Amino acid sequence: MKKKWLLGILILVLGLLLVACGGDTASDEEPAAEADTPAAETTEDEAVADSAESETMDDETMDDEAMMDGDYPDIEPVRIALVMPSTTTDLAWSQSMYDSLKQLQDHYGADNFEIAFTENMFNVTDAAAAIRDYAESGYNLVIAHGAQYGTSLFEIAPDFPETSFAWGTTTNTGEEEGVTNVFAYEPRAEQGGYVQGVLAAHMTEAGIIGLVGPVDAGDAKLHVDGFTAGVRDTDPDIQMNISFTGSFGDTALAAEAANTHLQAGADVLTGSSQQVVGAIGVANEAKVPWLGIQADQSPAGEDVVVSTILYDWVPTLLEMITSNQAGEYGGRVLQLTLANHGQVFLYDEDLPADAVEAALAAEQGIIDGTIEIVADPRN
Amino acid sequence: MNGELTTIAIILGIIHQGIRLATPYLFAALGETFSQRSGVLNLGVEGIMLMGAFFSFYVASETGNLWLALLAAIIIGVLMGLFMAVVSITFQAEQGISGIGLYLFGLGMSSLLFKTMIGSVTGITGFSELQFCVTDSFCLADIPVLGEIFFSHSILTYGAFLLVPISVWLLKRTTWGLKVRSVGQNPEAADSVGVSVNRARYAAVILGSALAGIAGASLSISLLNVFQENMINGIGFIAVALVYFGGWSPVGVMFGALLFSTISALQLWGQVLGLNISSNISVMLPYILTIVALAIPFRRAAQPAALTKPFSRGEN
Amino acid sequence: MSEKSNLLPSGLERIESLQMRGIVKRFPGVLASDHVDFDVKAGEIHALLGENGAGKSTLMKILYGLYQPDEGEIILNGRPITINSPTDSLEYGIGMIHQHFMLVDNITVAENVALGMKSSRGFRLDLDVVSARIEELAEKYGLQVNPRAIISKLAVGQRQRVEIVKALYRGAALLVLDEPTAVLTPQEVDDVFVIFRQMAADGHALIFISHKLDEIFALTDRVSVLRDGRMVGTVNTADVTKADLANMMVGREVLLERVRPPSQLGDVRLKMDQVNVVNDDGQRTLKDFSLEVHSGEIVGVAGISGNGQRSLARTIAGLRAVESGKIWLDGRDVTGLSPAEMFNSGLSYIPEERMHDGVVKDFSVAENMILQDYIRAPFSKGIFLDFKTIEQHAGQLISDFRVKTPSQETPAKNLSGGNIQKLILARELAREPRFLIAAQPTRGVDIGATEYIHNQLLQQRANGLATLLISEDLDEVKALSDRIVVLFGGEIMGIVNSDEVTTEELGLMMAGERRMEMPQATA
Amino acid sequence: MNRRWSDRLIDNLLYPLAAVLLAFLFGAVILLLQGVNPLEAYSSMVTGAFGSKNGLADTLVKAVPLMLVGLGIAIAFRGGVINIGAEGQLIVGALFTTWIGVQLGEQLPGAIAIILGLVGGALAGGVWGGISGYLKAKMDVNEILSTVMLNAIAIQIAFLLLRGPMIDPAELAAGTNIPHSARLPKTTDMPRFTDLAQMLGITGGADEVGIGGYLGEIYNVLVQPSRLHSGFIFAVIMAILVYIFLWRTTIGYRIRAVGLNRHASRYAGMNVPRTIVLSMTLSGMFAGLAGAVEILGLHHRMFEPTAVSAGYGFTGIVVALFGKLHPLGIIPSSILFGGLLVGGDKMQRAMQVPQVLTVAIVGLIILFVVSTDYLVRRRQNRRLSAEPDSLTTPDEPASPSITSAEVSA
Repeated sequence: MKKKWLLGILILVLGLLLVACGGDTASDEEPAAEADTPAAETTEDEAVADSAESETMDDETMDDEAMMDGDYPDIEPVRIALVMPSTTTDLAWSQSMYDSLKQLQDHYGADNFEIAFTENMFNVTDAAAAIRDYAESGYNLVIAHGAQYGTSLFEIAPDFPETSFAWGTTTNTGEEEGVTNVFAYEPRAEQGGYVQGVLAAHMTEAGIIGLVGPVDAGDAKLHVDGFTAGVRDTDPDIQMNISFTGSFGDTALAAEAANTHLQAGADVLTGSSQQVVGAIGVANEAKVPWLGIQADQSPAGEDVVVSTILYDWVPTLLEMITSNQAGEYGGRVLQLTLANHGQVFLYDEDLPADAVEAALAAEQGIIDGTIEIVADPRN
Repeated sequence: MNGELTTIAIILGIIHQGIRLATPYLFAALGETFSQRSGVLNLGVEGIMLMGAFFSFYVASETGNLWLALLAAIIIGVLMGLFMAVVSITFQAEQGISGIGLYLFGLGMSSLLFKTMIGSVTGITGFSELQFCVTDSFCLADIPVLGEIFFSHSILTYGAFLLVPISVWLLKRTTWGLKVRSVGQNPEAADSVGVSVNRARYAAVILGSALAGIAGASLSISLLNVFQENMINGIGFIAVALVYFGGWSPVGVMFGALLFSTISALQLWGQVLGLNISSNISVMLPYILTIVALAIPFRRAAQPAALTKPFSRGEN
Repeated sequence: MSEKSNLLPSGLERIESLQMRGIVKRFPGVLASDHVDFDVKAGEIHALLGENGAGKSTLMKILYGLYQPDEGEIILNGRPITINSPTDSLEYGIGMIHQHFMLVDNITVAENVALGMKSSRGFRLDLDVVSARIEELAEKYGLQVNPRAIISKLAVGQRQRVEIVKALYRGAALLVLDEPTAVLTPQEVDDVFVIFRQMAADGHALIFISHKLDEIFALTDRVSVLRDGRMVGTVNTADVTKADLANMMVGREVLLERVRPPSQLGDVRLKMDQVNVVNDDGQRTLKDFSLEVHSGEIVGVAGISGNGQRSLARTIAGLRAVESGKIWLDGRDVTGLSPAEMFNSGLSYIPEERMHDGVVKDFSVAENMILQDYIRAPFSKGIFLDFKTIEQHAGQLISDFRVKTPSQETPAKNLSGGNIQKLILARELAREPRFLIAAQPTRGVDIGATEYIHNQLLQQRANGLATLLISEDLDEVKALSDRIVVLFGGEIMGIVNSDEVTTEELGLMMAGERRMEMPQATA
Repeated sequence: MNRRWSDRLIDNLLYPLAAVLLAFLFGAVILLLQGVNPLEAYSSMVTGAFGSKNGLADTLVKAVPLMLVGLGIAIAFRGGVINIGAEGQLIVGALFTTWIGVQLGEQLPGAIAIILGLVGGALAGGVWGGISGYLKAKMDVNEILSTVMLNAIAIQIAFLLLRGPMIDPAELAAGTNIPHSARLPKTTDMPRFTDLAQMLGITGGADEVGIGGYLGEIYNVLVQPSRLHSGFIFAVIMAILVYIFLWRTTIGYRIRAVGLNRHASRYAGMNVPRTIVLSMTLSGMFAGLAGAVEILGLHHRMFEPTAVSAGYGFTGIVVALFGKLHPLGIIPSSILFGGLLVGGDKMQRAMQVPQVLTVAIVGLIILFVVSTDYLVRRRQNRRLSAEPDSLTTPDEPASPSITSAEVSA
């Protein structure tokens, strides 16, 4: 009898848990309908809206964007699969790619532009299975959105010569190994970083800038290199405090790192990777401006995210798609630069005008090639 | 080096941060203390914290009411605790393993719910730092040195530290605490005087889990004000170790929590000050420290004798 | 004894009568209580007598609410009651003092007493109130108890007093005493008997569980005898003799003197010289212990439980370190050897806690038969076990020692206590030891198995085995041993020839009141 | 009394299956709430894991580390210790194997380098597990805690090495510094099934041989190119060896005896602390071996440690429990859970159901499986009551709980 009672409790617990999530989903009915068309869409819209806002600030940027928008080439129907280490909602690396895909889908329509994605493929074995599966299911372009997928990719690609594969951050298309259908892509994060550095140097009054990085590698490293150079070239007296948390996902530690920077006197903060949501939260609390990178991070701190280098993968993706449809399945290295609009700046209206001007000048300088980014060696 | 950053400022910063960071450790570890004192090793704290963090964040972002959010964390903590209790007390499952199961369940469920119910990472306004303003112009937080260290934390941080004497009182001075201590030490003896061993353990595990829920909430609606998948990142496991570290006493646990949080703060400051310590080493440090502490012999005496041992009367 | 008042001195309502009727309790594979009737009245001390396994504890655990009976009823003051848990029994005024103390040892006396009780301050503990009441009770019954002492710091006798105070505090009008004297010295026994008598005089009802006939005669008014789960009968203590009770308990004439044929003493097998042993708590458990055991001789070790017997056996077996002194086996210095080395040197050891130390319960009978020798030929070749030999060996022993088991694959836990003991005996004797320690070889074993084990020990003696027999059963020690070593507080009170010593003399020595030395065995 | 086969079936199969079913039922409700048809989702899971050549191959690929880790966990369990540290042991094993492969792979013939790598991985994992064993045996440190701590330490050590001395020189040259090692020389790749088939002279696919349908898929797994590598055969052989080790050797006998009753083992002259260290070391060795095989057979380089261990240390616990801690039971159990993980990913791709649902389900399976142990024990007791022949004495003093002080004495 006692056991029945306990069994009852067990069922009750499960039931409650279910009700807990079920009830919420139910109450969420209308937005939950987008479970199929994930919620990130709203973020996307905001991002677009946001950029539209900032564009009013600067005609040049607006012109470029506008030109871009009208520049969608005609393409054959295409099916694209994305395998990513993080999630479509990480406010960083993975989300930036996903957002760009969604943008293209919105333009071409779901019938002509099919997207499939797999999240949380931290484990390379699983990712490899997913990549192979997508290729077998006839996707035209399979994007392995992480440097760790390279080894697997070069094993799989030769089995599907008519399918294009892409991976980054890298410049290795596997040519040496005789692979011909792999694109490599690489955001030149130091460019955006440099511009942000210039911006930050103009914004700081205390003369101290705090940077929260994940690990000193890859994209994040380039960003730090560029940022530091930008600050230094603007005002060598400004102190850069850099801390790496040692992981991409340790939100709590990132938040504390931001706190530390604040206590150490920093009045402008920046950082990269999905963990920075914690740090943005701290910035939000302290009302200290935050400079974002990769995806639009304003949802994590509406008021303080004053500028973002948005990774806009649209040009890169279009490049790959058209190339694929022209029968060239890979072998090219594609870079996201300021010049090719792979990196787009979003500026908040409230930013001091001189800072924005200096930043825009830096942008132009990099595009023109008049500014050469020289990274200081860091110990 | 900027001249404004004095040594004192650094030390103050480290202490202030150490106190702040101790909050989740304290809630979770004090909760686990109750559980272990009653003889149940709840290794699922991490999973409960994740669920607590998620639910409080969700409620906060939906209603904007932080107290309701905290309540949500407590409720989900109680439910998870009940689940753990049924499995490990009634069904007498191996506690180390059922805890891992609970952790994975919490990890999976919190991520799943986050994906389906929130979808993207957003910020909320969480519990803000209390200022203790005496007048409009003067707040205790403005007191130099002391104010910065002691009077500028969120209410949950104060709650965590207030929980230390409360825990001592509950364990030492109440009939319930006496029952909890006894069933963890000698359940047969407690049973023989009419104490329901399982009921006392259920209560301790559920209370502990509710506190773990609050610990999760302290991250998502007070310290960080965001939710992210797997955001607890091992704090729950350290909290379990802290109980051993603190010799099963709330005060010991508090010092352990402070030690750990201060090490984290030190590491962050080390980087800011340009001291080149690898973050990997400093992240490792608390774990190594725990193992060393566990190996110190005098602590063993304090271990509840019936820890991890399910109780049955020999019947059935 | 005031018959009029319905109240005890402590203000409790007394239990005029309590009856248990037709109690049946089944356990996996055994009928522990078989339609037992039992009753007790206010003001009496009623003994419950029986061998180990006769069902005494089961019956009392049912009364105390720890077990639920499968059939039967309990009637209190004429009203049928159900007792589902200790809480219920306490409510009815039934208390119990367990054989193993039920005390939480890292908290204070007062906390132990307060545990499970309602506090006068609700949720808050009222230890000061409890302490005052404890002192009051202690004074009333002449018990010396410090409410603030931590249990782990108290001596055994003091812990017993705490148990009594605990029961009184809880208002036990009826008190079950489960072998309360097993761990006490004779003086302590006398002291608690005074307390028990006073309690009875005050109107408490007491149930006294024991298998010590002397104590039953010294203390009780009536005796009920249990055997194999059945009630043999209830008699007035004054109306019977020890022999009567013994017969009731065992079910047939008990041979008080087993025929022990003379045997040939051989050379010295075991020699211990000035051995001192300290246990984990830092207490000295053996003091200057010296002894020689010869081939063809059984030396018995007598003493009240906890006086160094366990330490003696474990020290010889290498399980406990020797602090000073030397041990020789067959003339070879074996001091400080590991258990494995001792087994290799010709030692066999029947441990006192058979389920705990003697067998691996989940191993099959065959696997248990090679517990020490699995690593040696013929049971292993290289690192591999030789199953053919192991099976043959097990089969041989099962038939030789009449171990009742469905098969040799059966897990040991499915065997009865007696058969497990036979299994251990078989294993130990089949090793052809030079020297055997037999610790409590017949404790909790039925009469048939006891007899079998005794005969085996005597036969091995005739074959020249040197045996150290450790037993709390004086009759057994006297019947089997050639010489008897009496231990008290880890010290030898004397080594006597068993045929020349009386039980009274042994008793005095066991109580530490007398030393005797008789000539060593003559070869 | 020999338990009847039907009882065994119920105890060993029915209860665990019921536990799994219950967990999936929970998952089904969640799926329903998300508007996904659970039948469709689960069928995509099953076909994804077992329906095709690639699915099958991936399932078996995943079964390899699960099987090896599960074997290690079973050994620890049999020895009376609980190893929650397989994650860390696997990482340490993978690290050391990588180091061996990168350093010596060029100089040595492939086969020897592979063997060295396997041995090295096992040794490293063994040392990592042995630490916990030693701490438990000599210092009475709870092994559950120390293994959890050592997991975290192993992850940090891996990062430290992968960002420092073991980083791929190409990464340094490119300035991207991604923390992964250089690729091991190709000669150290454990042969894939298709390579083995070619060695045996079998080249044709199922179509050519004329095997159709599902059997054809199975045939193709064996001969056609896939990621399935010889580590699977290795793991199965290991399972058989562990079975022989535990039940046919003296050391196995000792480990089981100590695991079941430390007191009796000590009484019988066994060195209990040493056996505990041994059980934990062996357990760690198998986790380390899993790491080694993952590197040599699959990844061919070391990268993010948690991506290499991928939760196998935890899932391995379920695998071991589900296999009833029996080496031969662990073979099907690991394939089943390999399929669950692969199918879970497939379900994500097919139905866009977050893959984390699988994590939650695995957690529930653990909770339910450990709970059924109690029901099994109760059933067995009840059966005993019904069999009056097998007598036990109820008045036997309850055996005091094992105090570790006595173990270390």
